[in-house]
Amino acid sequence: MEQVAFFAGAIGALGGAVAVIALRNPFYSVLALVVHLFSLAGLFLILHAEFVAAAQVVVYAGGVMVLYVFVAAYVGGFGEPIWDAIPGQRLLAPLLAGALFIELSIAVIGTALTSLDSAGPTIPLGFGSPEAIGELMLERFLIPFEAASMLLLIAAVGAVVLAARRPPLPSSNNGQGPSLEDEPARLAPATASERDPV
Amino acid sequence: MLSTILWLPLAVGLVGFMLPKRLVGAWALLGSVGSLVLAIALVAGFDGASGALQESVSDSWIPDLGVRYELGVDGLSVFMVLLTSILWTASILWSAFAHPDRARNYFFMLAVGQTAALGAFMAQDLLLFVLFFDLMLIPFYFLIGGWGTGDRIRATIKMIVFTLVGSLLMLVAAIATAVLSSDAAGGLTFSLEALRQVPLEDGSQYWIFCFFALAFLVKMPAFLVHGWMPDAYRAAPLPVLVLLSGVLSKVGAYGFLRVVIPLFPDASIHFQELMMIIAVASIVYGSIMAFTQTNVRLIAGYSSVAQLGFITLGIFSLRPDGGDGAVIQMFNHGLVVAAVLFVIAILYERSETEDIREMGGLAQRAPVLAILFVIVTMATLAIPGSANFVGEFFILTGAFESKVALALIASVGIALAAFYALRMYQRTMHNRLPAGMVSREITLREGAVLVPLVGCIVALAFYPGLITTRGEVSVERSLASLEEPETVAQR
Amino acid sequence: MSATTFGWLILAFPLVGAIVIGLGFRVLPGRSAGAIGTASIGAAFVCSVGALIGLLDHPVEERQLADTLYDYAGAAGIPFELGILVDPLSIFMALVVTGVSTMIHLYSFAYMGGDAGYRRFFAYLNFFVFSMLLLVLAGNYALLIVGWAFVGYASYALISFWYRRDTATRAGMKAFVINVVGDIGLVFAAILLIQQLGATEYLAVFEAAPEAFETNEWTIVAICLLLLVGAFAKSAQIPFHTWLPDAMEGPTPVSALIHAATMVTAGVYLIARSFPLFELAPTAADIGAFVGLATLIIAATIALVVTDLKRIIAYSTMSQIGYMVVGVSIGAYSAGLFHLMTHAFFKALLFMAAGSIIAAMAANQNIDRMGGFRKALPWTCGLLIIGALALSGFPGTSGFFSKDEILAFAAERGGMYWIFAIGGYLAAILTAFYSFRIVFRVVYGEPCKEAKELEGGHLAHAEPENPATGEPEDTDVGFPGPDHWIAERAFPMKAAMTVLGVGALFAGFVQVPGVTEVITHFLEGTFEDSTVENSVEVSEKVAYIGLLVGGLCAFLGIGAAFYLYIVAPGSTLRLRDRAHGVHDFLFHKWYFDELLDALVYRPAIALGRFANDTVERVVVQGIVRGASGGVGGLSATVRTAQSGFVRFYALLVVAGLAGLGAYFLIVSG
Amino acid sequence: MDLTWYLVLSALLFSIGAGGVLVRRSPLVILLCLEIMLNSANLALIAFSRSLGDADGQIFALIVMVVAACEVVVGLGLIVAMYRRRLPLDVDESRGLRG
Repeated sequence: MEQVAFFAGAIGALGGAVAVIALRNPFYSVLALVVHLFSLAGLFLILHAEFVAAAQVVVYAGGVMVLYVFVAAYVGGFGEPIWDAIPGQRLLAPLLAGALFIELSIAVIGTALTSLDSAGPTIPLGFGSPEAIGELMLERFLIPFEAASMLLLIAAVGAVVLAARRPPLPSSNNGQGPSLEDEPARLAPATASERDPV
Repeated sequence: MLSTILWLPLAVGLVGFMLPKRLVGAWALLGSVGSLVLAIALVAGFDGASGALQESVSDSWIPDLGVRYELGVDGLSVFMVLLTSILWTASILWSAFAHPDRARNYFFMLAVGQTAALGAFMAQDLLLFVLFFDLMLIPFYFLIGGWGTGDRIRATIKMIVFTLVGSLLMLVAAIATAVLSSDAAGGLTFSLEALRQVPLEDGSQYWIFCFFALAFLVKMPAFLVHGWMPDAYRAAPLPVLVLLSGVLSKVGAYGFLRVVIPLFPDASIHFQELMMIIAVASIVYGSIMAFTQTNVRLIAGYSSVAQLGFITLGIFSLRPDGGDGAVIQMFNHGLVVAAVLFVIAILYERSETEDIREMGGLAQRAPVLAILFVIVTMATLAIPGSANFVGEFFILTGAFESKVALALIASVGIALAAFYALRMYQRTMHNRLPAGMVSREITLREGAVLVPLVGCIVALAFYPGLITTRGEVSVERSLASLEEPETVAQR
Repeated sequence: MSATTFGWLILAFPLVGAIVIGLGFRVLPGRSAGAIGTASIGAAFVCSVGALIGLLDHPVEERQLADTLYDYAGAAGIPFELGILVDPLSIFMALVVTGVSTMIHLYSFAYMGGDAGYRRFFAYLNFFVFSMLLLVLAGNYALLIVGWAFVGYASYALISFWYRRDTATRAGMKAFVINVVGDIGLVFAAILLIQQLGATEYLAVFEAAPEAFETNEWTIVAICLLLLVGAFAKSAQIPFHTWLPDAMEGPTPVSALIHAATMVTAGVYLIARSFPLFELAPTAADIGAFVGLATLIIAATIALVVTDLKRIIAYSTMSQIGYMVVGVSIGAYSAGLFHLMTHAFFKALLFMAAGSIIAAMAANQNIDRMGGFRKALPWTCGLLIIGALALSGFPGTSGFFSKDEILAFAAERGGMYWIFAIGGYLAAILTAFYSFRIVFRVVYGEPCKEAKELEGGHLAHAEPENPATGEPEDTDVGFPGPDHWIAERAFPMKAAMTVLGVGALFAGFVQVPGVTEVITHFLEGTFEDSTVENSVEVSEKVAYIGLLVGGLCAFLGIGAAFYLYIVAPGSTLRLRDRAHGVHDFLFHKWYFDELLDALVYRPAIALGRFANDTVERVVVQGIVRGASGGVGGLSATVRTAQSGFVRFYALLVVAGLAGLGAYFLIVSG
Repeated sequence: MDLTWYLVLSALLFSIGAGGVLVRRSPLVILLCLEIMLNSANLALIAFSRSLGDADGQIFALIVMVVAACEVVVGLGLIVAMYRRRLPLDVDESRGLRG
């Protein structure tokens, strides 16, 4: 039973992931990612991580993905040209990704992990339940928890600042080293000699 | 105590970011006066009879690499700390009156520079020294590039390229020193005291010496690697130039005494003649150049090359008298060149030019300025009776005893110094007032900077023994490792 | 109070005077600066007398009292103390310096009255006296150098006193730089002493020297030659003499004080002070004596043709110092110092008289334009003649006794030293001639325009201009003031000149051969250990023959001048035309200026130009270009990796990760 | 189920995500690929948490999710800003870092 569930989840996650990078329309990619996330949530459930699975569904598939969908719809599709601007990228990218996978697999299969109990220990009742997680978060990991919430807040403000409608800035401040304070008046266009002194 | 002096400027600089622009200057001044007071207290509490490190601080910093946060002062560095504090106070005072734009950044950069310079003088760990030595570069890059005049970008690039090449070589050399001696020292350590107990093989000493020497000679700057100096001197804002010339150049000379001679005694002996020849070449060349320049900044710049040549000469006489002379001369030259540069700033405000051919006659309505300037001039040319003379006398004695001919050639520098220093004074203050120039008496704010500096020069002239007696023991300690190589060879 | 306390007080008064005037230059009213200056030097003179009395209390062999205020900078085996030595020699010098200085201050009190820089003048002048006293009272060579350099600075400041005159500032600079060369000589002498003996203190050095050095060993000769370099630079001996005539750009009291009576005799003092060293190095002493002889003859010949009143006296000063240098170099220490004293009196007097005459000429200094002042300036002319008589060595005057004592000593020492006696007497004829050239040209003859005006009661007034170049000037600070003062109308000047006139006439009688020996006797406290001076006993016979010859020389010179300028006026012009080669040679001062210019200044400038144009531009900037080119090339290589494609960067990251993973797998596997 | 399975799956997902980042040019899809990589890490974390019987790993995963959310928010904000300024939505076109 558990194995069936695992393979179903694994196939879903893998299929979703492959679809994300294979589909040409970003909108479909987003939808594929949703599939991927749901499958992962299933895997989490198998691993007795109920709360994380729920958060995965609610936060990711429910919240974040909606954002993605909106943005994808807002900016629209983008015809990616088939040819690649960077020579060798098309060839090297899968190669390197494959190499990474093989290395990680060798590491996982071939080495120290064999010493671990492969099925895992018996776990207490309520492992991974919201209660257990909440207790951990509010006691042992209080500071990381608060830090994470702070980070979220900052990110939210940052996103608002980034995406807010503003008159366009002067197009370039290309690296006049010593001007540190944001005083646009002083940022005269860099001359050739300043940019390329040596 | 040392940690407070070291980090106070940086803390003040950081707090300065939160203050309104109007107040930043006053705040920075307050901070620098604070560190000056601490530095004076440090000197007052200094035990002159002991050559050992005092006020030592030693904490673990990066234990895996054997890097420790080790600070300490001895007779070599305590007056350098004082000099740094004095000149930074003067420079900040001058700047505070001038209200630079982007004031918060400006004073922050000055503060970083002060911490870095103090750190370089206090560090007793090789890597810490290298770190502070390189950190000094950063604020000055921004200060010259951001607040300089004329072709400042070119000047900063030149300076950075030169000093960075030197610094990187020094970093390599420092790491090599620690790694090569880790076996003998029983583990990786950068502590200067530990490293000097285990001298390296001759071969390694030689190339490491060359790397360090190059870094220090560039910083000073010495003849043949002074190419960055003219541009930087022309471009730097004067309060910054005061620090560049008054303090930063000394770090190079100080490095020889603190790092090179104790750690690489065999190489120091091996390259002694070469270094002394470079020093004498700097003296003669700097003097001759100063004597032909017409830009006052360059006269000051080349005279610094010559003066630093004297200091190098004293150090590489590898004798206590020469080394002691170098110690006092470092302090003297810092004070004097700062005063000269402030005078140049004052002259510029009156004549709008830096060319001595276009100046003249300023003494007519400015007798007080003339008096101050003449004192500074006499100190520059090391008139007997000034502390500078004591320094040169000690240096020449040391040089004379180790290499007579070089000492005699070096004396040409003294005669030329009399000529170029006096020429600068005379061409600016004496003769007729050219049309369009105003002879105006020194103002209160100019006086507030210049008078204390001149006061220091005069006070020191009355009792140079203050420095010579305290420097003596530490110099001897620094030179002590020169006698050890034989025992090592036997081992 | 002990003699050393007085010694410190001698130093303190002028220093305090200089500081008070210097700091109070804005608030001191009227001529109070002059009064303070004069009073402080007067007080120093009183202290000198006090020290003298204190010293005379001690027995002769205990008259060398050293005292240290504090350790100035001694460290690392180099002794450097703030110590004085009070002994007969230093007190003798202090008496001469303070005595003459007091008179000159008094003179300046009136003479400089019209100058806008009055207070500055007295501050400098007091500082000079302080420095000079430091020089003579210093107890070791290190402090001697300090005093030595301070007088050099004071001399510079006073030569350039009218600092808006470029001729004056240039002359000041020349004087200073040449004196720095002398300082360097002294510095190396001190360094050698430290190296050889580990001491700079006079008494210690003199005690250790005879044991440390063989006679004429190269080190002691080198030390003495280096000392001589310092002495020659300060005392304007060949070849370091060219600054002295130019130094006449300074105000006349400065010429009187520094460039006649005190500072330029410092070299003589130095040789006398270092006599134990010179006696160990007879070669160096002989070199000194020959240079002195050369200077005394060459300067006297130049003085024959120069037309600037002050420069004639300046060359005469060089010449007279030549006598002193000869004296102290051949061992006639007390004779040399005796001449130093009498010379201080009559030369200061001559300068003061010249100053008065120049004032009457409305700042013109050319003797070709002067003449017939005897009615207009009776007092000045009388004193000028007294000074000239003393300078000529006219029998009975002070110069007569002092100069002949040196030459008699040379004759008595015999052998090679005869040359000095013969040369000295020959130069004495020239001296008498040029002294009376001044007298006959200025005092007698047809009264010039200014003299006539003055006889009518009106002091000449001219538009202010630079006497050397004729450039127009104003009378503000930095140029001479509008008013001029002559001795006849200013009591302080008259008083000062009279006192010195009395000295010039009668000071010789303190030391008359066979009658009195005041100076020699007093200086015995210093020179008792001298092997040379004590070995030569000038017999009365030689002394009197010497006096006779000296008197004859004076008459001869004065007679020649009388004939050429009074009996047959105009004959000098014919003489000049007939021997114009000689005249040109002398008029160009033996081309010493040109020689120094070609040997030192031009090569230095050429070297500077070479350094600036070639070394700096090619070599140094080449290194700059090389370094920046190297860094630039390196960065260009690295830069190609910076394509700007973010995905490429990501590729590199992944590649790095894969590589790192592979490495760890290989290492662990 | 053996822990190894989960880890291999995680590795595979990570590689797919990394390959996507390298290949795709739309910033939006690149962000999606980053999500895949982060989630693969989460999977590994939770698998370890299960196998060790320690819930700390789950907390890690939660924090990772928070960070991922932040990253998404900022990343999307950037995309919107780029779109507003009519900049091409193609990472290859933004080459300001070129040396």
